[in-house]
Amino acid sequence: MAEKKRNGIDSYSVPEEISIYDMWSYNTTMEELGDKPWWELPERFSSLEEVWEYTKSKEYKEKNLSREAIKIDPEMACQPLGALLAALGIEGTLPYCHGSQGCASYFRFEFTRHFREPVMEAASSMTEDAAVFGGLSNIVEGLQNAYTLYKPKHIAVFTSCMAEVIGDDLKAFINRAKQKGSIPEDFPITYANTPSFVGSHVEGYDSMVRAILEQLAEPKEEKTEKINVIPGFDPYTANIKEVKKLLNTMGVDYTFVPDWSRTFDYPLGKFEMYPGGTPLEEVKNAVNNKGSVIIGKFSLKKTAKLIKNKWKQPLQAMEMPIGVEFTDKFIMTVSEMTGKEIPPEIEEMRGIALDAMTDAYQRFHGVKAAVVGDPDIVYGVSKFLLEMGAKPYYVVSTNGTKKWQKEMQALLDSSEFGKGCKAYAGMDLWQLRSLMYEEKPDILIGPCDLKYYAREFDLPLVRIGLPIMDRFNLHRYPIMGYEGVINLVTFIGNALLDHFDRICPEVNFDKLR
Amino acid sequence: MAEKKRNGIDSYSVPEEISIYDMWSYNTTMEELGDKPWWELPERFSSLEEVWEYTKSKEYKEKNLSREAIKIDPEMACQPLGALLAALGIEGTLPYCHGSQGCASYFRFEFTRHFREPVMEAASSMTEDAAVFGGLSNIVEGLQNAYTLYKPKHIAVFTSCMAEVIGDDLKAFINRAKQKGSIPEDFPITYANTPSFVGSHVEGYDSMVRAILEQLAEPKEEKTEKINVIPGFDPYTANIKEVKKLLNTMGVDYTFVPDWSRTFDYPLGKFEMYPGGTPLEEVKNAVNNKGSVIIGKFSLKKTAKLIKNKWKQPLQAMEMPIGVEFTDKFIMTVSEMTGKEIPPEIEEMRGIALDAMTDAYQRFHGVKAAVVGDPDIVYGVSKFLLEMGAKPYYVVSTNGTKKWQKEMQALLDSSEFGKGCKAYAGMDLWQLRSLMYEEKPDILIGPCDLKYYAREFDLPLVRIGLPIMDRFNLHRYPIMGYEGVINLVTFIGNALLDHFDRICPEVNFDKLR
Amino acid sequence: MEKRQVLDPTFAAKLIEDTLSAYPEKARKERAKHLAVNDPSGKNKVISNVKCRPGVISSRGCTYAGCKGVLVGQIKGMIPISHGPVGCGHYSWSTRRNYATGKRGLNNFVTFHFTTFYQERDVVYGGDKKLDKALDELFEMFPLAQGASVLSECPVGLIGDDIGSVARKKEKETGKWIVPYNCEGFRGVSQSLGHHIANDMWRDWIVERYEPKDLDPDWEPGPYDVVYIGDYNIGGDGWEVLKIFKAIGLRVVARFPTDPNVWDWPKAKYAKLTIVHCARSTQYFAKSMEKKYGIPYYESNFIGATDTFESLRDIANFFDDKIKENVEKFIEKWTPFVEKVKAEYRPRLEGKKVMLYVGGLRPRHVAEALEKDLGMVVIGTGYEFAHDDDYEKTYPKLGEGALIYDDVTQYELDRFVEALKPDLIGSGVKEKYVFQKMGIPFRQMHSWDYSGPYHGILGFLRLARDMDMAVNGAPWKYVKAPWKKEMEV
Amino acid sequence: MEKRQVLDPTFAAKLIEDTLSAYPEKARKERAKHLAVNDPSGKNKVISNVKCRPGVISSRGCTYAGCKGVLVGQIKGMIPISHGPVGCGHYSWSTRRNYATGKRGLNNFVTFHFTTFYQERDVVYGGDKKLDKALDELFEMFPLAQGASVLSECPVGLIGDDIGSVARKKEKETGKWIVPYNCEGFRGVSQSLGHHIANDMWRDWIVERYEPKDLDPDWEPGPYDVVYIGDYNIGGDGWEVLKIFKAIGLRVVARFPTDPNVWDWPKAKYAKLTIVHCARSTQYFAKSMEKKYGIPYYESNFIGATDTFESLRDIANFFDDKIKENVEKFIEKWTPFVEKVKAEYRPRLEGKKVMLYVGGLRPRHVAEALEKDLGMVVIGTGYEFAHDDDYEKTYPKLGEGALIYDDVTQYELDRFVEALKPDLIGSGVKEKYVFQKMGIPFRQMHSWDYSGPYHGILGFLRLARDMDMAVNGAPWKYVKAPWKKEMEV
Repeated sequence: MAEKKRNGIDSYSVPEEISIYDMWSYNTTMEELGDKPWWELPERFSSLEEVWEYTKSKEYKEKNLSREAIKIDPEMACQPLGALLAALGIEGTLPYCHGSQGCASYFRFEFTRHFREPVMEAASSMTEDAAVFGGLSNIVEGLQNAYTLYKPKHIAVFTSCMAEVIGDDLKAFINRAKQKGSIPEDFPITYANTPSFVGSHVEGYDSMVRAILEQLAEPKEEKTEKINVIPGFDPYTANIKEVKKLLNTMGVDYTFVPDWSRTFDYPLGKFEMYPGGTPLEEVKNAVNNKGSVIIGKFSLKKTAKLIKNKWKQPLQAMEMPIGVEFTDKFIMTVSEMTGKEIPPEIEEMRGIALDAMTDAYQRFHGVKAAVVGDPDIVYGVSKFLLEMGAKPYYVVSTNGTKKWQKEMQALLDSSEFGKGCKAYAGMDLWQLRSLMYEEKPDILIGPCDLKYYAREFDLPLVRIGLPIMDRFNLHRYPIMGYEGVINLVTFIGNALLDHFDRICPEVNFDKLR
Repeated sequence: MAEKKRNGIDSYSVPEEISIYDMWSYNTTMEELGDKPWWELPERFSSLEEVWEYTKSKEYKEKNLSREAIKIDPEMACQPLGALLAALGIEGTLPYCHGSQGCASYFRFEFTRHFREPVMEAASSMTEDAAVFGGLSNIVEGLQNAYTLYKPKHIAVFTSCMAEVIGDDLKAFINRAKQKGSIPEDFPITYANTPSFVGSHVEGYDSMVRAILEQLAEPKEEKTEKINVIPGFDPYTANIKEVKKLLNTMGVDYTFVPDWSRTFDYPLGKFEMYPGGTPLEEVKNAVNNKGSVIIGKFSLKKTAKLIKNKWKQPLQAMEMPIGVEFTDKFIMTVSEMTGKEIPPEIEEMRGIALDAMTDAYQRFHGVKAAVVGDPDIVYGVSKFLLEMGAKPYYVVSTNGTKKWQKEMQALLDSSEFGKGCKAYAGMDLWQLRSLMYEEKPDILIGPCDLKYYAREFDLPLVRIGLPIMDRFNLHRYPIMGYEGVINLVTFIGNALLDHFDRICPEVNFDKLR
Repeated sequence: MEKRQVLDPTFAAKLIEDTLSAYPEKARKERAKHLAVNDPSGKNKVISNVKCRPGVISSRGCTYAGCKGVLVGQIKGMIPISHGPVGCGHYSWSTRRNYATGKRGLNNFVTFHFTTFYQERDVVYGGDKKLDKALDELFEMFPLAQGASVLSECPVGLIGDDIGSVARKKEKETGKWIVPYNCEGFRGVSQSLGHHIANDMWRDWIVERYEPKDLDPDWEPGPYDVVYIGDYNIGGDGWEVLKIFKAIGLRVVARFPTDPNVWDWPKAKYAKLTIVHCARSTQYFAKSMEKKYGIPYYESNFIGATDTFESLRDIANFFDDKIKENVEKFIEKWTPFVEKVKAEYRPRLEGKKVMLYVGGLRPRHVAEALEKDLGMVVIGTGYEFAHDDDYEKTYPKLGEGALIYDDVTQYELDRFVEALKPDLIGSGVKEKYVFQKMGIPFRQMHSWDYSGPYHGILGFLRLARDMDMAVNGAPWKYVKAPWKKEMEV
Repeated sequence: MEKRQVLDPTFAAKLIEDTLSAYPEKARKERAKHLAVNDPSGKNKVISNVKCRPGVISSRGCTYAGCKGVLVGQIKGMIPISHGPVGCGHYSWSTRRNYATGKRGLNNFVTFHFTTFYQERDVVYGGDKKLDKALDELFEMFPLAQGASVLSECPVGLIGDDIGSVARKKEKETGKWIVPYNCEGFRGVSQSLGHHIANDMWRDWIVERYEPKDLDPDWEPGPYDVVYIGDYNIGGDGWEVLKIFKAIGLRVVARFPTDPNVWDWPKAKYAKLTIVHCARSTQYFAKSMEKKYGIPYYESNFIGATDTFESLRDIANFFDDKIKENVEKFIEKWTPFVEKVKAEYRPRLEGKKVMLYVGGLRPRHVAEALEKDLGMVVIGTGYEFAHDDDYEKTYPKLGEGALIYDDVTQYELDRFVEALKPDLIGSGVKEKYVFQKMGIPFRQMHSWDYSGPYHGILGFLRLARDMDMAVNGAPWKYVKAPWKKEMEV
């Protein structure tokens, strides 16, 4: 009674006499084409199956977990990518990567695939001569070309490996470019050092945010009544919109910086070179605001230091407002810092989120999840799971630090539902695979790279984080705030149901769930 | 290399020594329990396979499509259900079903399962004595009890079969109840006849909307500057919020009636007997507004007549604003009727929707869909599909009329992508099954009842319409307006990708889609 | 059970009185008879199985719902036709999680919606001819069907159609089994009459008319043959019980509505014992068998470990030592498992207050499981459609002072819950979101809230887990906004 | 091809001039050399394969990208190690849809991301030891691997690590093949050098060092042996071509990077013909084979039906009559299909203006298919990383007046598109959303926009369908709000 498989998505609107040809006919086996795979040659392994089983073994797992020199499917990118995101969150800003030929293209790829939006970034395009003579001439001409052609209001410069290895002095080089008349003396250029062999995109983001805030700051005597809200590295546009909605509902006066909510989500019809970002005037004035809230405490350590130690501003560096409790905390923090009361509209939103949670929690209860991604995001998503009675069984952050691992583990241990759950800093996905063969989770949550493992283990995958290159629009749905709670309930809850409907026996294929 | 199947969703947070028991162990075959299925008895069919194949044949299809006396899996409910929805969209209103014992429970079931929210409805609970003596005494006591206990501001009475068959006179009965002092003379009670053996929930909705508007109307000499916006039968709360968002963005003064957006979506924390609805004062005044827009032209024929012929109001009865063109039409209609200009914010929303459409349309192009549901909803969803280059190949509305079929077919024929697509009024799902065995679609779109067919054909199902009893929160995501366009792109596009990722060979399991 | 007070009777009586005060005079008097403060000796009785007061918001369904939705719609191999307008069949389409094996559309019709789709002309001119034709069309579509069940909706009875004679005519023409049920919703006062009608029709139209050998020439009765009825197989409940019967050496020769193999039912009259789970819906049949064939029946309870073991011992007493030994062995084998489950969950549930309001057996069956096995305290219970005998069985099982409410109205239940603030409510889906809105954990106890099986020993683990999940569910502690806490305590 | 004008050359020249006027002096002079108005006789040449101007926003990638991303990362059975910091391997992780059979993690490592994960200490103290250890760990994890490819990122070369000697040492220790590629991103001016490095290393470290009999004792050369290179198997392109070769009687004894079976490569030196698809990335290898072993090579084009047929006839000319006959039979068999595809799509695409900007062969290969088979008009084309020879091959294939742009900057391409308003742009994903924002249909022509195969005869249908889908795609007509239409025309 089985149906012949069809590649549904690829059905054609072509005349029938054409469409009868099987367009996926390359499924022809290589053997039919006369290939003989080498592993079938006599002196090689006789059985693929045997090796495959070995890779699932405990012995293999131990070797896998003790690897030191190679990472296999680590889930993290490098510093300049984060710097690029920060730069794209500022009005009229042209990001500028000072480093080798090619790096900039990689960063543009990543975001353009994730957001399906244009990503603009200039580069020094250094080649072998720069390795010998340094990148000064590249930056001098590069800034002039970029400034002249693309008419930015601000250029944010960051580095990739080469500039760091050869020791280019950014500050001096930029001054030199100004002296040489490449760009006007008073044109704002900010810069940050973001070598790829230190930290990850999260640290690069932090460095660039700090650089922008610090280098553009125009301190005045008087403080404003505004607060700064500074997000951690966050590959969503809707999260920013959601947090701003909460702030607006509270009637708070704020500077949200950086803000890429329109950069990666603006209307079709006209290409805009600089579609979004926090107004430069606000950025310059951030130093004069009466306090700052950082949402993403693992992402913004250097920025926090600037605000606290140098600006001496009251600062709350908190978790990303993912899940109900961290959102509550955000609301109360803002309320306390601004003196604004929490209005009934906020309670209404919160109550609806709770309604969605209680409607669905029985499907989450006891479900074991593997959660993978950036330290702040997995921290928030795991908190949400605990609030639903699910178990963030493997919390994996390749770019998580030891400190993160400790705090993450403490969060897991603080809930009865966290029993048996563990945080893994620095782990890669191939190591997670070994853990999963020991104890299989029920669902995977994280970037699209996990799809290979979802397929291998026949598990549902809920895509959260960066990158998501194989699904549409997900950055347009917030995972933060009360709206984010509803979305997480929907996406994770319905993924569990989809999966269960698929694997359950026919007798259990219920119309009610 | 296959993995043992697990029922993931049902993993337990129980100690290991307990959890090792297989909780789905009833999968024990009946044969193990000593059963012998009758169809294996010697004198019966020897082969199930043979009969199953027969049900897929052309011969079977012809018999199936010519059925006259029985419907098999029709996708529609009955009139009073629609009346209940209308009533629940009015402030302080207690819906009251005059009919047999039990009907009211069924209607409450339907909505409470679909929305996962409380549904309040009183009933006459007529039994055999009423069959003999009529339902007068039931309604006299019923209205008194309901009024006294539940303190409504308005009661909306509608009928189910029994009252209609025995010929109860609603108007006279209600007057009688008032005369007897069951309820105050000036207490507003509206009523509509909604027999289940005529039309469907859509017609019942229309009748009750008309009754409420007509019977509560307090006409004045002067017209206001407001317009009425009247939705068709629509099992979403978010659609109303989205349409209101558009109206608010345009700065339009309007009465949205009926409005169940809060009825089925209010905060946890306190049970509210009357959580939502259009304010009664506004309902009474609807007659005095300067015009009306009906969004759901197949749902509101009687209401349209009231407004046009009796109220003599300017009326635009249009399609539900699903997809970009019908949303544009709604915006322009409202703009024209109110004289309000279309602000740039609307264009921004529209442009973002277009952006989402163009990002994803190549996955929709040529995809054949079976679309099932209420006439207005499938009309709008099919339009959206055409706008994406997909083919609404089977558009099935069991409760569609011949007129609907004609208009639906005309819509399909108006697009080059509609080639080969067909509208089917009155068709049931078992008939659709025969069509699908002749030409298999790529995706199913409609209520959760379709899941049986999605499983049989191994097709993705995107749940749209009523009922959806097996997934969370879907009524909280609009399918109307520009936001609705984005959601439809997300839900349908990602369902296609999920399915393709599942059925594609490993070589084609791409990280980029 | 020892005497124990779960609520102060004076307080409880006052609560009932206060609640009733909101009613108009007539309804107050009537409703007062349905509410009582429990005295385990059964001194305070409620009346039951009478008409709802109109206008009060009752949870009850109708005779059609009891007949089609609960019993007849589940028969495997018989096509259940909702005869009348489209609505009733729509609302009862696959909304009960009564599991059955077989292939949908081939030999299993349980998850379908078949309707003769009455239109105005059918109401005016009668629908018998349409039914006649519908049966032809159905058997053409589903040649493997054993037959069809015709379930009348309101108009059919009101206009005087005669489905019985259509059934007889078509049986002759087609050779199929066709059973007519005059279960119109306006008959009776609740689902209950629907059960009775189904029981009677099964006896008269199936069990009495056919012999086992007609269908299964090799079949012979045996010494350990039992019939198992009144288990709806929600989430697979009945299969759990069938496995246990097999383990203790009994042969189940017929059963309903657990995955009900209609072709086996004629064997029922040769069984040694009828085991009834839900007496309310199926004891009519059991009593018929007793009366006519002298087959004793036993009312079991497989919800909860204690009652499961007790039921098994009771059943064994109808048989010889072999079965008794098997039962003891079974209990010995599973006792450690039960103790483990209790050790895990009882501490998390001990003393938690529960209110129940369900159908025809669970208000007492579940109550016992929760109290005996899990240490919870049932402070209120009531039935949608019980009769006096159900309440008589209930009083002694509950603690003193517990509220008893028959056919409770939405208004009453709200007031009781507000006053008593239970830790858990077990009722139906129509109640679920009302009480969840109040922030009170809830389980649907008709449908096991999309979970189950709860029956038997493995089901007990699931039951315990689910009660814990409800009462100690993660999101409940967030119901109140933290900034509101001080203000509203 | 006959002479035809696709743009007015004076207009085109003016457009280039206007565009250049926005640049500072130095950049203007340099960029002017990269832009030309096509004269099919090749009179107006552009320069190419030189450094990007800094600051201009180029689409180019780097040597590592060309070496690892385009060629080496695709080798089946060889573990591709991104040697250096984590980023480069991350960005090039499975982002090319180069298909290969086999099982992920067992004998296929194409969809992995392997990195030696340089940290600051590695930059300071050198990373050779880490690489040594990484190889041990990898072969422990993946015992079936044939070997590993070591792909250097910038810091490796800058700090003077010697991956060649590590490779040699580990080959001896492990018996695996280990090929070191010094493909640091700062070397060269684009992806192009990466291709060259890969070609040379494959020749020197694999083809020259091993004999076919080492791996396949039974293997013997044959009269119809060919090597097929430079087909990236995007969406399965290469498999389409392999099927055609099989159909016409050729035996493909080695291939890359179509599902590249590295263990077959040593056979390349015994082949009768090297068939090159992308000459830009793999002609180095073909030329080596010609020079050292006298094996001729042929530059084919399997994009579009006309060129596919032409390529097959050309290839047949290297062989005997048997192959020639086979080719004619093949063409005869498939011509009706091709005509059907053209009949369906050509009328929908005829005369539509196209601008291309892709990598190293498609700006001309695709242009031909679109023009010859589908009647479209290419009004501009350019390469990211071509050399002079590529442009020489391009000029005669394009119409007069078409814009030629080498390493075009984002600024230039925007201006050209704004001025020319093409019906379709074919370029990369970084360009896609820029032009879609403008409301212009777009196809990614590196990756076939998640579609493919486009090669060969069946691929031609897909190509035609996709171009139609793009140009005549449903949503494009809604780009402008209807209430804006009158105002902005």
